[in-house]
Amino acid sequence: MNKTIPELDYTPQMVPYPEPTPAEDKNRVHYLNVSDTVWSWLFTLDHKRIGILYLVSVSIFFVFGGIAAALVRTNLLTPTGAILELDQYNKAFTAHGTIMLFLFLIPVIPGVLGNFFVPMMIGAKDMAFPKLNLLSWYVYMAGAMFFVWQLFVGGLDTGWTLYPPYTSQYSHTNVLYAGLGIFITGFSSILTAVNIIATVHKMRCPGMTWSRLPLFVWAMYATSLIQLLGTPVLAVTVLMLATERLFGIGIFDPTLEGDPLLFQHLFWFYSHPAVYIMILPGFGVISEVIPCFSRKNIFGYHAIAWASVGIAVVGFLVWGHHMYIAGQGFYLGMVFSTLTMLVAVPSAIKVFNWVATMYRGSIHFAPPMSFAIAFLFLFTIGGLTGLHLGVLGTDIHLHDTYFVVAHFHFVMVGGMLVAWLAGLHYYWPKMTGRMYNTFWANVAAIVVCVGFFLTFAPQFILGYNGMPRRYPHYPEEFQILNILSTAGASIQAIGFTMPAIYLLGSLVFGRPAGNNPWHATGLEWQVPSPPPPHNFEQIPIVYYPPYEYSIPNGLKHVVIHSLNGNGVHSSDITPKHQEVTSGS
Amino acid sequence: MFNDFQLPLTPPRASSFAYEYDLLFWYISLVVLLGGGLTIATMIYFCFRYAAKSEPAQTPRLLGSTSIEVTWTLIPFLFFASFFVWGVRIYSNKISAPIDVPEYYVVGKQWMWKIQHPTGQREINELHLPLNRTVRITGTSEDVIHDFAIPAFRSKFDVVPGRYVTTWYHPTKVGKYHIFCDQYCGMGHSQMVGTVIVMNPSDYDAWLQGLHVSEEGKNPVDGSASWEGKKLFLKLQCNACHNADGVGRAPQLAGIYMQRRPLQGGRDVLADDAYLRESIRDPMAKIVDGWKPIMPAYPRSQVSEEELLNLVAYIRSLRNANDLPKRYDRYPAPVGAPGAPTDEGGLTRE
Amino acid sequence: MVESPHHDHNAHTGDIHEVASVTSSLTTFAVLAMLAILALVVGFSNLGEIKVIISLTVAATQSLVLSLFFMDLRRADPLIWLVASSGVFWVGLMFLFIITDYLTRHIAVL
Amino acid sequence: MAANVHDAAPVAHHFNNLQQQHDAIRLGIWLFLVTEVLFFGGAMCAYTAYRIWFPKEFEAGSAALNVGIASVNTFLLLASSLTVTLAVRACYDGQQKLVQFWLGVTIILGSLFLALKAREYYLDFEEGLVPSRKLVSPQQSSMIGEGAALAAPKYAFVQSLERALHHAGYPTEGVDLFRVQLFFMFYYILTGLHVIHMLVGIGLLGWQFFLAKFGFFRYPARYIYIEVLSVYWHFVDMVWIFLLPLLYLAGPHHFGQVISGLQQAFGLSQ
Repeated sequence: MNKTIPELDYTPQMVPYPEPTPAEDKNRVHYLNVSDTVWSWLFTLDHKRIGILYLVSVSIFFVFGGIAAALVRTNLLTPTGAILELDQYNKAFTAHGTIMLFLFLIPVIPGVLGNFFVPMMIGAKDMAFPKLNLLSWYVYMAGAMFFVWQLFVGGLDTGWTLYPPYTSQYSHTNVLYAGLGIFITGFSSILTAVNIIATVHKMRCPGMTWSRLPLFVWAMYATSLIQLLGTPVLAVTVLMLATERLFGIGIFDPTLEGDPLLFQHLFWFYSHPAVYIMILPGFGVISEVIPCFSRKNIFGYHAIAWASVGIAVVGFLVWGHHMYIAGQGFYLGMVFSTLTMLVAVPSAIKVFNWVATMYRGSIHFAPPMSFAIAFLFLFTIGGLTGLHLGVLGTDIHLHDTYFVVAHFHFVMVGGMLVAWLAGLHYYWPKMTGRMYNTFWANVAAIVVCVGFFLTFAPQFILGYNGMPRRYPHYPEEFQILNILSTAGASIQAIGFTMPAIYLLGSLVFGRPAGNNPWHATGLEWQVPSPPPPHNFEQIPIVYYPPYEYSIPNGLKHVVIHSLNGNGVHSSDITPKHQEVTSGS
Repeated sequence: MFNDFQLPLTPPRASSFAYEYDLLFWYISLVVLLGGGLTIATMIYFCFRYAAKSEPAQTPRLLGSTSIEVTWTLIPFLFFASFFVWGVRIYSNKISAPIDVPEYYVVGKQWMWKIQHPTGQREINELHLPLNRTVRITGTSEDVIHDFAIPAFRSKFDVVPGRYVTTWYHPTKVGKYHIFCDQYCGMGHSQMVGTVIVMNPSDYDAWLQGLHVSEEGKNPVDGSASWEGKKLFLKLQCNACHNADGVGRAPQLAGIYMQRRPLQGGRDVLADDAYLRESIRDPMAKIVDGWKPIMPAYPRSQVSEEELLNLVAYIRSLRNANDLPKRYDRYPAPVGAPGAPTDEGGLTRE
Repeated sequence: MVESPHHDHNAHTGDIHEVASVTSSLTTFAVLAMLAILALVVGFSNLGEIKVIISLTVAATQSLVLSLFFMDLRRADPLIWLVASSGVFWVGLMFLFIITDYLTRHIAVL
Repeated sequence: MAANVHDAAPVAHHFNNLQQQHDAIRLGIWLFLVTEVLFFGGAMCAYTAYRIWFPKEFEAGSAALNVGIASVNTFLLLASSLTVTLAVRACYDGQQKLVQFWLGVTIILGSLFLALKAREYYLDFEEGLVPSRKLVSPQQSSMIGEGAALAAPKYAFVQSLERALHHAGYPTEGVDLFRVQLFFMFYYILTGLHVIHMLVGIGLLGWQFFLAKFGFFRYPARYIYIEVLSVYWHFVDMVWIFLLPLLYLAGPHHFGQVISGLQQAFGLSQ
């Protein structure tokens, strides 16, 4: 396949920012030490600081969700519930569900890495609407306060899916607080989406064409499309549910011949694309990490880019597979089943392309790469078990059993969370300028992967045996597998606390990481480690596709050249355009 | 061969649908294990084969090739399409319940299953079924959405309040199997469990008569649904208009079940369960041609879901006009009550 | 209406963004008012079943006119066209799937 | 802030030139409008689903609404769209006073719309057309006919709806009056959301009216902010354009009702 891309003459015309000497680095102004008053942090307009604000708040809520998960798992040690009463268990798993989804999985990568790195990757000085970006963090925190508040005033026992008529007439827990929390956090994700789309469209630096965009930016763009088009429908659905609950009479009310299934339709119209909101940023991070540590160009750049957008679009047409046995018509069930089979294909393409990228590469097992390998292993299992639930026939038995729980944890935790850890370990040196202990990071990756597999693999068997979801008491014969799963959960808990220790430790003891510790391409690695307040002194010009790792003497330089010619070197560079036939 | 092959840690296969289901389930699992295993194996092989040597190796600049992309798009999709086709066949087989088989009613109520046999026996959280006889299950719910799930039969259906859902079983193995509620319904969600007891037909018939004591103290109660329905028909004075005398104020309900009823405004409708239920709950919705809309509605506060099932069963059991009670039949007053039933009315004369 | 006086553009680069003239806005308003009257007239007539379809098409044309002329979609760059039409397309998707369920739910079996 | 409003740098530090900044803002508002389209679209999809199932109940519900106020409101909102476009045009022509004038007129028209809407809500509340499960105690309801079996308990809503439909001359047999409350749930949710969006719009108009007093909207530097608000205002008008046929014109109406509706609104009716 002949593609005319500029043949790159790698003779070094331009040395990027000189590696700062330690003395010089000490008093260099960067975004962290430009001012350290609380006011400057809470009212910052710098996209990097907002990313750090998100990182702190998202990690706190991850701990909240983790505690709820620990409660659930320890309660399931014995068939009659080890520590919790029936309703306490319901509140625990609902807290785990809502907090993990709305406060951690949806905002984590768009909020932290998206805010921090999308502008830097496309050579912009900041997001398109900085004030809107700060507002999105405050709106997120306001929504999160409602979630935390309802935890302390009695919790919510409806599950994160809030199905009426139970939520509208029979539940006595604070559905309204949780509904308001969902409404407001949804608004925050809309604001982030508007910001990212406007930035990617309008603020790319010269030369950054769409086919030279890093794949992380493609994934963030696709995620923002889903957030933009899906979240409002959840907002109006939660609003209708709240009116029904407030006035005691309403739209989804069977006594009025209303149809509870209508709520499920409108709810899943957002909530299935929401699971793609959660996983696509993970794909973006993996598409950055694997080429860097296999020292090789990404395989099938356009395939991966268009697969992201494909998932975003087709992701909106498949929500009916949550309702095959809920009373949805058979005809529509068939339509949704076909489209679910279609949407499974782009994810498969991505995984194949990542594995193909590793072919004949030179793979360094740095921590981000070990997390990425754990991601490939776990996400492949998670993605493929989704087929059992997408097919009409097999969903009859498996719906609402632990098979579903195992499937979405394999994809959410094995996929998204492991990809988030990969991203965190990949960009930590750039965000903080400190290098963490790579040995312990690799150990953490192994512990997380093993602990996770031990927790959720037995749940596939439990699910096939028909153990239903959300059961505090279960028949005795399922006890052994549940004990195994709880054991895995405790290993996983250790695995997740390890990064907290050595990453925070690196802030104090870590050695300076320098501009480009992983020798990666991409504009974000061409600036000093804690990046200067305005990212680039001059707006860079991009000449090369994003992942140029396969070049003769190991990549040291991507050309930085200023617009008005007074960059580090003034020579004018025009890459020679030659016909290149890409190897098969 | 496949029928009695039972892997460890897998649920028992106790119905004909379970065998079909397991064929598809293991076909998908096989393809998934092969495909996923292959991908993961190649990845692990690459990790070892291409681990970085000390000096930075020269890696080939492979940007991708559409021919490979097309192949690993089509192959997965073809497999997925085969899953879809087989899945549709099984699903359509599962939801098409045969008509002329004994019908069991299941009513989900917050945190218990109320089950009623065609011959009237009622059970809570237990279902006795005869071996190798196809049965039809119609379910509804009184409050929130529940889900009647029997893993051993690989079957499950959501019972939504305000609507009937029907499916069928064909038990093939004697034994006790779990019933679960698979749709979250509140605090007692995990207490809504029960057992399906599949018995030999002879034991089952004995059990119906109350002779076969499967456990101590378990006897059939009350008469059949239609008998209950007739008592209610009288209590609510339905026979004031629908009666054998044919006084002309309301249609005689005999033999209307599964007939096409002409409605005002030209359309006609099949008088199935849903139509009967709707005409009782909300008679204004569909008015039969030639009759005045004077029938009052009987909302849930007056006629519970269960009583409604009995009324519908009674209407279905009417074959000819004189099955209907007379114009002045009264609900039999309890024994010894003042004004004992007059000689020409009351059930006792039957 | 007198032609607008010379604008005090400062010598900034190319924000040459013309805006609809007063006369064209008045004509757009007149068209919209006529369509509104048409919608009301159709609403008050007793055409029965198709009344819904007609009044919705009138509403659709009104919103088209409003977005093309008042919201200046006419002169907006193709990206804005894409954004606007994708919004409408996605609502169409939602309607298509949800309403199909309400039309085909009773076709029990193949 | 007001003092040096003229010389504040129009181009933010992270944009290269004014064109890029304005294009980004225009793209931002249109992206926000997409979320609003889907927001109202979700509610209207639920409305359509139920209208397909219960067409007669929805027509009965619509027949009980005051169509007079609705038609006047439609023209008020169309006029306010015109005036906000004229405000944009005035800003383009650089006449600051005219900008302020047209913004003022738009605010007045919007407030008139809200006043009429509030009046309509008051009338509905007075007539008891609010969905509720309140039961009317037996003595209040008319004597139950002889011989008819135990009649269903009378709901307050059903009673007031019968009165309203009788007044509107709409035949009520063959319609489950209790289920018409579904229509009224949608009526209150859709128009309520629209009113909230109107309030936000009028608030922003008021803020820009205040800014226009200081000649804030110099063309081309700050022209974009008034154009962005006009686009939002037109969207709110577009939502009403769809609400009119869905809610008010669903049921059979005749022109006389417009007059009687308006008389009732202004308290002239008997």
